[in-house]
Amino acid sequence: MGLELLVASAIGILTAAGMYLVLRLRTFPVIMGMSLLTYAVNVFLFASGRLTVGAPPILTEATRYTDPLPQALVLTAIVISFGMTAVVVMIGLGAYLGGDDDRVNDPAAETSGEETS
Amino acid sequence: MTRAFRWLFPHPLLTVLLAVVWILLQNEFSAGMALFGVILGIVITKATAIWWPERPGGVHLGRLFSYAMIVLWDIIIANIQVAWIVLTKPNAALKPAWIIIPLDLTAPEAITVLAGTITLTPGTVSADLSDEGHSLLVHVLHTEDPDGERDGIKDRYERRLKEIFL
Amino acid sequence: MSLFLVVALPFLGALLPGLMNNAGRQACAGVTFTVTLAAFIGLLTNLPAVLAGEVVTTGVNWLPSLGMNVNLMLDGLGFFFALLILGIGLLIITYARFYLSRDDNMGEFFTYLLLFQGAMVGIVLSDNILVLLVFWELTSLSSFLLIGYWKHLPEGRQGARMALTVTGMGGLALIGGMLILGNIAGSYDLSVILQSREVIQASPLYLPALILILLGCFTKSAQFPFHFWLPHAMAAPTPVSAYLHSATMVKAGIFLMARLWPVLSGTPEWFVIVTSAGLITMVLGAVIALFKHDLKALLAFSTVSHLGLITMLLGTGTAFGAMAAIFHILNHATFKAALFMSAGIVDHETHTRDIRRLGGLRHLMPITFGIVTLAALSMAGIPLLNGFLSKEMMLEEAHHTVLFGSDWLVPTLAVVGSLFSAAYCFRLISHTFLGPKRDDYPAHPHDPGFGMWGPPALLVVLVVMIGCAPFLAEPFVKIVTASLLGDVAAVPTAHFKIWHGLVPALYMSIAAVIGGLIVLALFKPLLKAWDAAPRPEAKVIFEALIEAAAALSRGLIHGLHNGAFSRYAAIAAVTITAIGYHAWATGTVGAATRVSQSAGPVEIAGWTMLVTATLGLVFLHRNRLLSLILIGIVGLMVSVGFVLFSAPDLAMTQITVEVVTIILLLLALNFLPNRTPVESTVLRRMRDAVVAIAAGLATFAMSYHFLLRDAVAPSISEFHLANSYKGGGGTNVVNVILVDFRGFDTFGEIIVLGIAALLIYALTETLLDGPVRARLLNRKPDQPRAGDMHPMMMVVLTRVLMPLVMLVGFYIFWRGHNEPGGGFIAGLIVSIGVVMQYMASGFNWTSARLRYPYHGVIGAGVLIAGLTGIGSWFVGKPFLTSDFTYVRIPPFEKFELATAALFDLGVFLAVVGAVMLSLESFSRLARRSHMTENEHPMDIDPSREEYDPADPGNPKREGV
Amino acid sequence: MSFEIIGTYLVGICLLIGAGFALVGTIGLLKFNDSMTRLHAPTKVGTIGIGALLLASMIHSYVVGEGSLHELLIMAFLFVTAPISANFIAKVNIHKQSCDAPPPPPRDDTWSTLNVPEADRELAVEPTPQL
Amino acid sequence: MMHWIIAPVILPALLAPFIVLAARYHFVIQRVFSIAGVLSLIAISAGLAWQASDGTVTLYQLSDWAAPFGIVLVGDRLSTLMILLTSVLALFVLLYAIGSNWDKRGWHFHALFQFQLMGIMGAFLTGDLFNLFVFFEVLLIASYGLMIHGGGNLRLRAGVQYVLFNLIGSTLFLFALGAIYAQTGTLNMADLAQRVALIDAGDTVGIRVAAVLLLMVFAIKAAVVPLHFWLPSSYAEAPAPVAALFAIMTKVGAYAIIRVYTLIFPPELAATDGLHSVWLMPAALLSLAIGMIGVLAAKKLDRLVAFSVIGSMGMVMVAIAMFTPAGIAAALYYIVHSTLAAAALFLIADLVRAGRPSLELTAMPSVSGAPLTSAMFFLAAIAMAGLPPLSGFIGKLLILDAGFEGNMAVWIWAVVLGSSLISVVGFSRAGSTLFWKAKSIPHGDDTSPEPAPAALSYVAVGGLLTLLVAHTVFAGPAYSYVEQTSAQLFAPEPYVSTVLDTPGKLSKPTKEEH
Amino acid sequence: MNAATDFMDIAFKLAFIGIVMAQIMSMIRLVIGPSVGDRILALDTMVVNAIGLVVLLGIAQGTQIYFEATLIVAMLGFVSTVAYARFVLRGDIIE
Ligand code: NA
Ligand code: NA
Repeated sequence: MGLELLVASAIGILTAAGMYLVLRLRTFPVIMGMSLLTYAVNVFLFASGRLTVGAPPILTEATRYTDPLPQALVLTAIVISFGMTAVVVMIGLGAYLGGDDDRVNDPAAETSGEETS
Repeated sequence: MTRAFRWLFPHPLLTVLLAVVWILLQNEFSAGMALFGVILGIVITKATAIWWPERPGGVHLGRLFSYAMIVLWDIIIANIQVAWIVLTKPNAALKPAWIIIPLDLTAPEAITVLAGTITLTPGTVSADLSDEGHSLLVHVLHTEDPDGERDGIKDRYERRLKEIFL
Repeated sequence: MSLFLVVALPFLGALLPGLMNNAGRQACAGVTFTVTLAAFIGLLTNLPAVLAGEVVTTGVNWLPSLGMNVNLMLDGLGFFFALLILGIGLLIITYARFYLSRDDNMGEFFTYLLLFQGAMVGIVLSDNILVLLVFWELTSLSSFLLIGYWKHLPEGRQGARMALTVTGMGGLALIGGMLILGNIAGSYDLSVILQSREVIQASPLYLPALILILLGCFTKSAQFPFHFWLPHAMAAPTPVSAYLHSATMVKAGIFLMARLWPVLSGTPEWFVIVTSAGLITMVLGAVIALFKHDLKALLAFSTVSHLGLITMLLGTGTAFGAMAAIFHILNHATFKAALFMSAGIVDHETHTRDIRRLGGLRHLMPITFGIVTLAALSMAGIPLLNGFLSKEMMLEEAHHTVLFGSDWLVPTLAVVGSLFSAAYCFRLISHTFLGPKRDDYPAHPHDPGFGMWGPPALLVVLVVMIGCAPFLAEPFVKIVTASLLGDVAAVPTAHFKIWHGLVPALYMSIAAVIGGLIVLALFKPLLKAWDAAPRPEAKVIFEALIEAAAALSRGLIHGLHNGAFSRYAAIAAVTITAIGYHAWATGTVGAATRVSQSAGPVEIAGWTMLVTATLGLVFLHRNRLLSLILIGIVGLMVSVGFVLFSAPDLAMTQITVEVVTIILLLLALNFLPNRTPVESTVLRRMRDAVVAIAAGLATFAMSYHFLLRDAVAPSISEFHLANSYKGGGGTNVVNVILVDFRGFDTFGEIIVLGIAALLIYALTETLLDGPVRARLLNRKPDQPRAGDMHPMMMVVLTRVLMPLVMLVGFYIFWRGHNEPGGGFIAGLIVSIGVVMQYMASGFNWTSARLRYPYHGVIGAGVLIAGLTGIGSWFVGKPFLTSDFTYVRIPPFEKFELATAALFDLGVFLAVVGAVMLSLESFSRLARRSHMTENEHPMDIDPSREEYDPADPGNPKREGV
Repeated sequence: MSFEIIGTYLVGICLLIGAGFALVGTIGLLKFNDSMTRLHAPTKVGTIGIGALLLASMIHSYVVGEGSLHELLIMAFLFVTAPISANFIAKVNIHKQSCDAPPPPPRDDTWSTLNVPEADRELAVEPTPQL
Repeated sequence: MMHWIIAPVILPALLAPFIVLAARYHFVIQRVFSIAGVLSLIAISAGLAWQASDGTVTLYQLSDWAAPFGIVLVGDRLSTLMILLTSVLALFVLLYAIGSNWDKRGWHFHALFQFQLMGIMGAFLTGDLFNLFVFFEVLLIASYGLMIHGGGNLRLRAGVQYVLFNLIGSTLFLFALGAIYAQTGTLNMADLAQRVALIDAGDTVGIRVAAVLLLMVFAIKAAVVPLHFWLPSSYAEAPAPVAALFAIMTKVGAYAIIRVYTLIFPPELAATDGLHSVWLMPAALLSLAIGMIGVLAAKKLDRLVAFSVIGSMGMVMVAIAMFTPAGIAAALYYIVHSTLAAAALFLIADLVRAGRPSLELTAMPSVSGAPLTSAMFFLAAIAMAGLPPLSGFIGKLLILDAGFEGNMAVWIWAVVLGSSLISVVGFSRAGSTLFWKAKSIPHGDDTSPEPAPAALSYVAVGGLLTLLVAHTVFAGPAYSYVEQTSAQLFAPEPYVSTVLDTPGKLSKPTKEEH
Repeated sequence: MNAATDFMDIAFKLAFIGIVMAQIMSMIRLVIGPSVGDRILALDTMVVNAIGLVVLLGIAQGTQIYFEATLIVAMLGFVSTVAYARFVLRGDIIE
């Protein structure tokens, strides 16, 4: 079994699991799903520099280093998605507190199709 | 002079600890580094002292050291014992028990050290404090004699701690 | 006067009445009249040139790249129509001044009217068909406003919308047709297009163009089957009906057919479509008109019928037909405008337009009676009135026209049309004015003032004049006809005469008039039969169609956008996966260029745990706390993976972010239900699983593909590795990329964090100001809480640990440029240190002692980072250019001073501020009403008893 | 035997001890049938296990020649925090009643964890669905 | 060193924290600084656009590193046009927000507004694909804050969906970026243009998938059906000035598509042949149709406007999907138009709301200020529906004319014209119900007369409408500008050489050897 | 020296396997629970074992580069354990 296969399948499984949870009906599992998707994409972005064991990009006398650029990109992506997660948690919480219901579906759009004709 | 010292070192031991940790973090010793560590120790201690308002009583360092050695030894022995229990004793033969340690200690620091010691040593976990802090609830993994356990703890650790935290 | 001015005057003038509304009705009407008169005179100044057969042109570029330029031209045809528009306009304005009541907003009315007038003049003077389209649609819009002028009347609103819809649809078709036409001819200028008859008629696009253009013309001119909107437009005030819906706007379609006659006519398609549409419209309109009881409706359908007549004449494609059409346009405009105004007078005086409630008015309104009689008889085709002349020419033309291989079809239908035309004219006269005087009129009628009857009377004078002395009109009509025909045909030599001898047209005419009288005599039984006969009501059908369209669209849109995020997301996922698969399936797959590295037990075990936790999360996600624990493991394993694959910075970032995220989620979960209920069906879950697995397979395939192949060229990061130390002063290349090579990304990133915190703060404030506040204050925990809010051991440990964490944070920051670490991780670590303190002694106790203005920390962070970047401007370098140096201050070792560190400090501060502000916000939400701040850092402290026996903050009291 | 060889053997032994203890601790976690007894195994045995691994790392660093002591920090950290973690988990077990109820304390009213706020007592006290 | 080109990013980026720091509790100061900032942005953007108007490509190497190793900002005709449009829009939106006091209904409006501008400006100016992602995130997170500004449950509900959908979009963006980096080893757009051309015809799946994923990221931003579902509720529920500002956000997606698919994956590139050409035009036509059908279907004015935004984006995408110089030029003309028109409509919807309990399209008693509001609605609706004489009509003509040649001509014409009709019906029904039918409803006794909206609000809307008129009257110069812009996009060599051949820190002016 | 190295290699592999097995067993306890305390305990154990794993990796690669990561994991593992426990005990973790 190859490392590449492990990493690729991990990305696939994280994506599938994340996607499944994103399709749930409550905010909380959807946010969990988004987190899994974030992991998946971060690992994918990281893997775009290919996989290198034991060659961190800290300059020493070593001759071989892994690709540092995707690491920097993933770092940025992690930070950004942290901010995004915090925000969506807060907005979801606000919506829950206002309506006592943490459904992710939008009642406004639903009623505009039914009630007000 | 004392006031100046107190102002600069609200918790002198903490400052020392921080300086030591700084040196360990650097993984190399040099006078400049040590000085920088002390400076950091002072600054950080000052900055966080607001959350440690009481100035605890003195600590008998020598006794603390010997206490630490005892505990370390107990930890090693305890681990082997527990490992033995884990590997050999069937669940049915296990005799866990709650024991209660009435506390003579009153300083939070001392109680905490006692509770920590209990948890790190033979087959005991300190689980809770009574609602006014006069007793410590301890869970024993396996014992035939709960009262003996209790007296052992009080004698081996609490007695020593009373001498350390002045 | 320049043609520009003629067109522009009404538009410019349109502002005046609206603005002068407060100056009084007289002023409004006066200024409108003046503007129109000025344009009219301006037009007349061009009369000599037109009479000389010249084409007056002018132009200015508007959108030359498209060929859309404001090119205007004035020839006979344009002059003729412009004359009608402005001339009748003057009469209508006069009439409207007296017609409108005091409640009506006259400024608004005249503004719309002038807008319309300008648009109409624009249509007939346009040399550019795109500009013509602009004016064309403007007439639809202004007509919409005028029909809906009486906003409180539902008929007005519906009529306006119907007119706009139908003519708007035609206008859109016309756009298509015109664009095709222009593309065939290679120019949108009429002067060019009119020269391109052969090219156009030979083009395969001729037929689509023709159909689209005719759609525009037919809808505008109310030709069958688009005739139905016109009667409903009669909800407009009568001056509007008279002006737009009889004299001018409806003639726009006719005008365009006439305008394009040289290039479009003469083909079988043109002939069949136009002639038959005209014929049907003529007959149908006449028949319906007969049975209308509303005066204006009767006149409206008669208009429809006469427009059909004109259309039919244009459709025959002969020069004589065209001349007859022009002549009839002139005549129709005169008698029909007169009739409309008269109908308005009747309505105005009797307060009804229902013929059944009228009769005998000749005694009370003799002047009106005279006007109506002359105009109606002209319309009926009675000799010595102008209607007779053009109708004779029509019958003559019909006599020669062979449609669908039949030489009797057109003549017969023409006679039938004329017959019904005569009948409704006679009915109009007799049922309204003749017969005994009644005593049940809604109001007491009498002739109005001159202001109202003067304009129709003037028109009737024309009716009679032309009718008696046709030679007066003949030269003018011929000039117009000549310009209509262009180079395609010569103007017929026939002279306009009252008496042509005993030609077939005369017999047909006589038959029509006699037949008309007979029909009138048989009106009662005919009406009974008509009322009994089932017939589609166009308005009902139209409304139903529109309602159906609206309902259908509602069904589609609301069905599609039902607010279900899960569906939206599923659609997006399926779309993305499918399109990605399509891209994959249509590409080529090359051989792998990299050798797969073998995985050891550690990797396999790590993978197993990651997968177990992930799948566990899916299957156990309803337990929310457990799912948080599981996601913690996923994060942990990903971090370990980063360590394994040589990314210590990433591992540290991942794990710290992970913990802070979990803390935030725990804070939120405190308010949320602890379990997710089972809501979706098994089938749905299966569907979701299929979507999810497809997405997972796609990302797997893509990842695996790339992992085994090299990039097309060496990565740019080789440069980063080579120059990180030399140019960036750091050996941690990732950190140098973050703060130097790609520092701009990081600048954006900390702003994202800062915004996140501001947003969270703002939302918290908003929630606490709103209705949620009371609920939050009285919130009950969903489960019993344990005692001991601030456990002693935790507090004691924190006192030692928190400073240590701070130290570690500083260390991570300090080393970040050369070793794993950096401002971001350090910021998170310091935040976590503070969080430890919060968890130990509570938020309030902690922040009461030291409350950092976290807003300020964020702001300072961003500002420091930004100003560090700007600093490089002062040495003439771009934003964020870094510099570094090594200094030595005894007794310290040599150390590096880098601007990048300053930038990193900004990052650090922004992170700390953002995390802390967010936590603070959550904590504020969690405050309940009965909570008071704890005085002591720990709840239980036996040592307190010793020095403070009467402790007010007795720790036994919970909730303190 | 040179320092390197002794060191290398020491490293190996420490590795075995460390991993062994860590493993045993986890076996206990899996094996014991009561929440409180489970708590004993990993909090102590696991800690000493990782401690041995850190020791191995330290010795190894000296064997390799770039000696390092900072593993001590991690060790100290683990030893200081483990009791608090265990204490919290024990509190959770007591609060969630997933172990035998402890006997009452002799000098005080109750254990601090069981000192449930008055307002919460009326909340459903029946066993909440197990997490 | 000319630093002006970074000013549109840095100015709001520093102004916002300044407002947070110094003026958190002082509304007047916030407003003054906000307005001053936007005015400066207009001036700077205008200057940059002027500079770019002769075809000059301005390069700014951040941190002094040369492309492709560092991040660069690039000012060409297209990017400067977009930032000018953004800053002008921002001014009127800001005026409205102040006039209507919307900025006082929650916290941090002005700071978020400035951050939003920073994100948009950066997205337009950057020459680096990952940096584009970062700016997307900046503009998105600021937009989340603005969208839920003022709170309210419906708004928060819509906000949750808006954020979540965009999170999916951001995830997709990262997948695309990973794929692109994995395939090419670079992130700079100009460098990508060169490297993509090197890809072997025998191994194209990687770049094809990357190109398509990227396209879909932008399609989400541009609200292309069926990736548009995030838009209706969020734009309808957003505060009016925010929704108005969002009119430019969908254009960011359109801009990115234009940029990336003319520069990196141009239509003639063999490796990515047959991708968007298969489905982008149908999707665009579908968007146009769905949007305009939504206008007819809407039961609330705000949703009507939101759907009209989808429709107008469909129009833009139809023009873009042609990928011809004429098509892109038409798209750019239409982008300016539809940004202004959509913004005006959202603000007008708020003017309507000012006197009514809700924006339901049912008759309610008419309110003070209604005649002026209705006149403005009429104009804006004309513009949006593409009726003469306003720029919507000209844009429509341009698009139809540009679409005359292609093999989709019949479809384009049919859908463009058909959807116009539907929107005319929709707008006229809505307008006549809101403004005309209202006259037939008597005022209830209990309803106290609401105060008319502030004059400043009308000034803001009037300003936007005036700009629409100007865009119409000066269609000739405007179109010739976008025509040249389009020409510049289809001849990207100067762009590429400016970006890649300019030396930076530690790099010589050598061309990348591949 | 060879014998010593061989011994160390074997010990090293055994250590890896031991830690990995420990992780897997903790994972099992985490999934089966049954009480929330067990799960938190399992997570805490996993974090501690992960530290061991990273230490092993550091030895294997002969680098000190993972020290900071290890330190942080140790610190954060504690914080998250306390956070989970506080959540179960009190709901609000920073009240
Ligand atoms: Na113990
Ligand atoms: Na909860």
